[in-house]
Amino acid sequence: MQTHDAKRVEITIEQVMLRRLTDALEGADVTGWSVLPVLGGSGRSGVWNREGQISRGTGMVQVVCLIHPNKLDSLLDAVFAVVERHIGVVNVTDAQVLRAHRF
Amino acid sequence: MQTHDAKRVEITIEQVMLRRLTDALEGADVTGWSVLPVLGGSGRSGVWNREGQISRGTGMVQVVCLIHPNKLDSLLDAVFAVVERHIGVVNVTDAQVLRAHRF
Amino acid sequence: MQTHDAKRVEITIEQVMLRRLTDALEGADVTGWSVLPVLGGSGRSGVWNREGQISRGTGMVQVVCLIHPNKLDSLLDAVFAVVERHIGVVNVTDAQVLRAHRF
Amino acid sequence: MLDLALANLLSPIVLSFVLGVAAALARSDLSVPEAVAKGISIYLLFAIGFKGGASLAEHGIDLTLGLSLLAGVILSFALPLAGFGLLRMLSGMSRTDAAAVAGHYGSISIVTFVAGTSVLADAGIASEGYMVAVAAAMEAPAILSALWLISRGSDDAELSSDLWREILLNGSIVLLLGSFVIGMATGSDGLNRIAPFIVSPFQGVLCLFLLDMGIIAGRGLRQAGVLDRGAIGFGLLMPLVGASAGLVAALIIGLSAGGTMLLMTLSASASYIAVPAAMRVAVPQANPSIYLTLSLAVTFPFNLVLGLPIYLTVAQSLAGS
Amino acid sequence: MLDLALANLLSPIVLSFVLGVAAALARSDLSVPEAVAKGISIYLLFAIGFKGGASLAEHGIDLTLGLSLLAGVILSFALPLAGFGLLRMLSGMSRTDAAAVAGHYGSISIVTFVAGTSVLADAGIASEGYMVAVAAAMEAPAILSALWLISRGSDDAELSSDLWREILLNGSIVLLLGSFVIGMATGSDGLNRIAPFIVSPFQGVLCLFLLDMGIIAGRGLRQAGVLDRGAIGFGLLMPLVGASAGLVAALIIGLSAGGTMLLMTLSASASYIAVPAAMRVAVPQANPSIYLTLSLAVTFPFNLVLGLPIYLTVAQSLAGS
Amino acid sequence: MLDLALANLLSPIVLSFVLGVAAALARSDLSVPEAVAKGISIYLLFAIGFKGGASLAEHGIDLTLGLSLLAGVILSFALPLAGFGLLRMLSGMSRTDAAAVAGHYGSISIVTFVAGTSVLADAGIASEGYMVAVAAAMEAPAILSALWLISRGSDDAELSSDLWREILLNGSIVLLLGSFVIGMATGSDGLNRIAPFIVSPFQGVLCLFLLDMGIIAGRGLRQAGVLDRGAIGFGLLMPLVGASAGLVAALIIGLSAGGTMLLMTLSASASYIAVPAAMRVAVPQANPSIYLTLSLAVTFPFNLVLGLPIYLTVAQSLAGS
Ligand SMILES: Nc1ncnc2c1ncn2[C@@H]1O[C@H](COP(=O)(O)O)[C@@H](O)[C@H]1O
Ligand SMILES: Nc1ncnc2c1ncn2[C@@H]1O[C@H](COP(=O)(O)O)[C@@H](O)[C@H]1O
Ligand SMILES: Nc1ncnc2c1ncn2[C@@H]1O[C@H](COP(=O)(O)O)[C@@H](O)[C@H]1O
Ligand code: NA
Ligand code: NA
Ligand code: NA
Repeated sequence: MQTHDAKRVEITIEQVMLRRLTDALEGADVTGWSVLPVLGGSGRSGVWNREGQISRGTGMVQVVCLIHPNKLDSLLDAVFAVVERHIGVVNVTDAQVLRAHRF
Repeated sequence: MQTHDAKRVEITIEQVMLRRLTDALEGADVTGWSVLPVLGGSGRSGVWNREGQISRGTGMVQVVCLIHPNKLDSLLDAVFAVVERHIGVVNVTDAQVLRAHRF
Repeated sequence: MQTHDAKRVEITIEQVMLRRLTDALEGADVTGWSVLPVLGGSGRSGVWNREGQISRGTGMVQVVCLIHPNKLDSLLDAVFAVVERHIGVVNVTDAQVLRAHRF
Repeated sequence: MLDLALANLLSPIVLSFVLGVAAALARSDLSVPEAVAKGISIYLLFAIGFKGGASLAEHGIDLTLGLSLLAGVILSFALPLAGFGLLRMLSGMSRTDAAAVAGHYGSISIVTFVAGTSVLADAGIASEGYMVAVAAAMEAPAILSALWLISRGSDDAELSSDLWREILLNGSIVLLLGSFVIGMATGSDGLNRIAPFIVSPFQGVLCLFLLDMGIIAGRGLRQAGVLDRGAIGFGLLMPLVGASAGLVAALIIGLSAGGTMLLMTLSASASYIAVPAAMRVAVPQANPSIYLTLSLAVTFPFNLVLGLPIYLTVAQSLAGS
Repeated sequence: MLDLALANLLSPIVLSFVLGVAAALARSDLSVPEAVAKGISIYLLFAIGFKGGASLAEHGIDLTLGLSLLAGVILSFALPLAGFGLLRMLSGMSRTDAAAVAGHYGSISIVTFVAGTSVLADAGIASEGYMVAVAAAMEAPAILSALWLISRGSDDAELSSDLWREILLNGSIVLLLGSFVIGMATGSDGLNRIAPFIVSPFQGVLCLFLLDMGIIAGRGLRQAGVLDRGAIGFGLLMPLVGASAGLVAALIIGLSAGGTMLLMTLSASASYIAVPAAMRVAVPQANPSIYLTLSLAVTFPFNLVLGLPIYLTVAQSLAGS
Repeated sequence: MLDLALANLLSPIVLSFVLGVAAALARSDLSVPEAVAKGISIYLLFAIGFKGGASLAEHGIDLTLGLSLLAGVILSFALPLAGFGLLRMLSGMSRTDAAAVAGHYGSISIVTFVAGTSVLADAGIASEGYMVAVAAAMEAPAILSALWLISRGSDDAELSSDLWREILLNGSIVLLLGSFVIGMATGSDGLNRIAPFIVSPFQGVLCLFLLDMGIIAGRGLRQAGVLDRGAIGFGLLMPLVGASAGLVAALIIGLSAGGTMLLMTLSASASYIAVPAAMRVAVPQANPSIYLTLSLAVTFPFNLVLGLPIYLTVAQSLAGS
């Protein structure tokens, strides 16, 4: 099966910042992404856990974006503007996709 | 620690198509996978969001499959037969696994 | 945007073993990770599905860890000590991260 | 009838729905977790099925039971054909989209039905307990009609035996019919034992459910751009067409006023649980935004706010003794 | 007794369970969200614990309280040994699997207990409020017996202090005992304040819970291939062995008919919350499909449908004044 | 007052909270699923809003309604300034952290308010139905004060129009005010229809919610190391400062004893839903562990266990007829 080069960008970000992130993605002309829930985690700002929480201020989500490699830089610039002052991590891996016209 | 080459295949697919996908995987002799929930996303068919939904027609899930590289082609063929007419995205990354006899 | 080499380690492990795993991670000086829910899956020990479950004995979660490449070996040793006798899969991919000082 | 419409408009149920719509339109982050929404829908299906079965056990099986089921099946088969014709006249959407939409209107919306029973309860009007079974019988036939309409055109629709089983055994039908049978088997004795759970708090739970439905409908309204004017017109007109067909059937069978109102409600309502799922599998090329938005953001609010009091008024003046 | 069995069979609770099993066997997609199932189980534990404590506060502490707790602990320690012997006789499964299974039967299933109290309530029979505490006391000892059985063989089982704490402080025990203490502290006054939540709707909520349990059990039945005939026989016989042991203990202590029935029920039931989790951690080499399937898909249905009326009949004819 | 404090301490509600705290401190795995906790909070907001509105509809709009709203807004604006001063005196935390914390104490905790109404209900004391609206009015102004305090220092805080909308239309406010309006529109008629859902089981549901809050607070206490002694002192002192300010305002306006107690409760309580979310967006450099731990693990338990009976005693002796 024919596959095509792509980048897989995974952004773990505070739930409260999600709308700002997706707005920034749209601003950078990225229109494909998926949001996955995160149950808990640990980082420099300590350990957290979503169980039983009603506060909207706690908790992260993970946004996964598959894009054409030549869009990576503008995407990262857009993402960085949002996460810069906030907690969260961003990683990029090389990937292959089916149906490249979608990205 | 000794690691072994493998492929990590990530399939984002409509929840209604999940059983058909796992049947196809089994048909292609792939017996290891995990299903992760997706909260929402955006693509060519617009933005969606699982919150408050009771409809079984909306929503995607993510299937992650670790396989031996020489099984990749038959897996992709099987997957493609299911997603061909449906919305959804497929990506493959190179990975290393512990305990290779499992894949 | 400047990115830095890192490893993305993804550990699918039984929920009952999660605390033991994160303790082992901390023991190996790894302090950044995120835990994602897994809805169901299939492996050598059969098919499972979290829907409607109240048992704490069933079900897996996925732990994602981004680390500096030179910490990979000690991390894998720590992880292996926990998963050795238990079901679960571990995979590692090469990744690029923003803000490397965090890892 | 104006009185009734106003009373309906000012019921906690309708106002909760309106609150949800308003919150979503104002882009508030108010939302009900998916698991809670599903949990409430399980509660409602169980309660409505059980009460229907218990009422049937108490009042005995009516001669009209079989006729009503038959009428339901026929309506479900036939309404998509009418809907398809109407939609092709009114809107510019593709054959496939039109057929998919039409399928939704032959099938039923269980929440609209529940809201209908609650309007009846408020008005103190009885109805045939087996209308719940009629609701279940009306879910699937419309899907067949839609697929037939689609396969008549150039497009293809896949109806495997697998999908067929999925449709007939979808969770809502199984729960509704199952609890109906349980209610029938345990009768008023069983009902008394669980009435503090399925009877007294029912209306309150329904409020929270309609709050959630309002939020979803409001979110849908924000995407109403996918609908042309003709489609929106269809979403407001088709319920009246359906209700009229249901009325005729009810009069022929000789249902009570309450039963007539419920058959009208079922015929007027559009599915958004069973049919969308079936369409996604069988006709992926049909655009889900169109049928979901029409069914949930146009027709459901119309029925809830205006349709139900209309159907009740008409049923009361034309049916029953 | 046949009457009782039939009445039990036709209770909304048992029928809801049957509906769940049927839906799962027919491969319907009917399912209860995990969060809702967990929420309901929290409700049930809280309600049953609280009511037990409040009843104890009202009726005063009985001389038999201490003896009952002691009996529970002894039964929990001893039953796995009997179970292990029986299982080795009947089935070809490995020592480790057999020991893991046996541990489940020494411990208890709180839903079976809840269903038992609801059968008592229907029959209008009182029971000692502290049986809830006995239930909690019986959860853990069986795990020790199972681990001892395993470590006697070649296999090793790890019982760290960490695991020990996890077992004793697992959520179900803490909630059950905690609400028991709250019920005791606030007495009938406290109970009256929250009775519309924990008393009146209890049976109805239990129906939905058993629907879910039925779905899970039905899914389990579809995998019953992991069990040989002997294992299935064990799953049906062992509850009777446990109930008999519980009966003897109850008669010695002098419990009321209701209390006797509940101690029989506890002894007859098999854990599927606390013990499976402990086994996964301590004995990962034991096959979870075996013990989960036996406990949930064989023994639980047996107890719910046939066991409970049997235990009640026996208890009524042999115990109490 | 000692009597009242003891009665409060032994209420099922407070004991459920204590159980949750104990379970978390003992590292039990007892937990309430997130979806269920959110579902319960939706129920509580809906119920409390609706009942407030219905009570207003019945008793008519009071002259003091407007004054109470005004007082609430002023208190919400002013209390953060007092809190900030106090905190800078008592604790060594940074300006930014101190300002963020202070913002929480100007705003309100709706669960503390709900617990307050339940204490009133137990004591059979009436209160002004519109206090619910005052609660909603007090949510946001404090955020402005906090941001002003921060921007006066070197640090910057971003208050976009977007954030502004988010704060004013956050789910809790919209649901609380929305159901208040629905309650007002449907009056005692509407209330009667859904009372078996929102009135009778209310206290029981509140128990489960406080169990969850206790678990979260207990988890927070385990991380109390982030707080210096001065900060903990602030968390215990500030509620009394707030309550005093609320008392003065209530006496000036002339609220009933019940209303006075509720205004004291609102002023004494610290937000942990709306304000933390706003702070994360606007002031990411402020440490969330500090304000979440103080608000949830120090001030909330203080108010629940000691504060409420104090406020009630004071209100009863100084206010009302
Ligand atoms: N190295 C990492 N790998 C995976 N997830 C991480 C990592 N570091 C941080 N996170 C996630 O991001 C959250 C916030 O991180 P931090 O800003 O470091 O406190 C953590 O609680 C984790 O959920
Ligand atoms: N480029 C992408 N990266 C990640 N997820 C995507 C991407 N494109 C689509 N998706 C996911 O797949 C769903 C359907 O995509 P589409 O078929 O393009 O509408 C979206 O709503 C997303 O959840
Ligand atoms: N090859 C694989 N790819 C992805 N997930 C897997 C794979 N193998 C196992 N898993 C996950 O790990 C669980 C236990 O695997 P196993 O130990 O093989 O039974 C499965 O149920 C899946 O959720
Ligand atoms: Na219809
Ligand atoms: Na037992
Ligand atoms: Na305050």
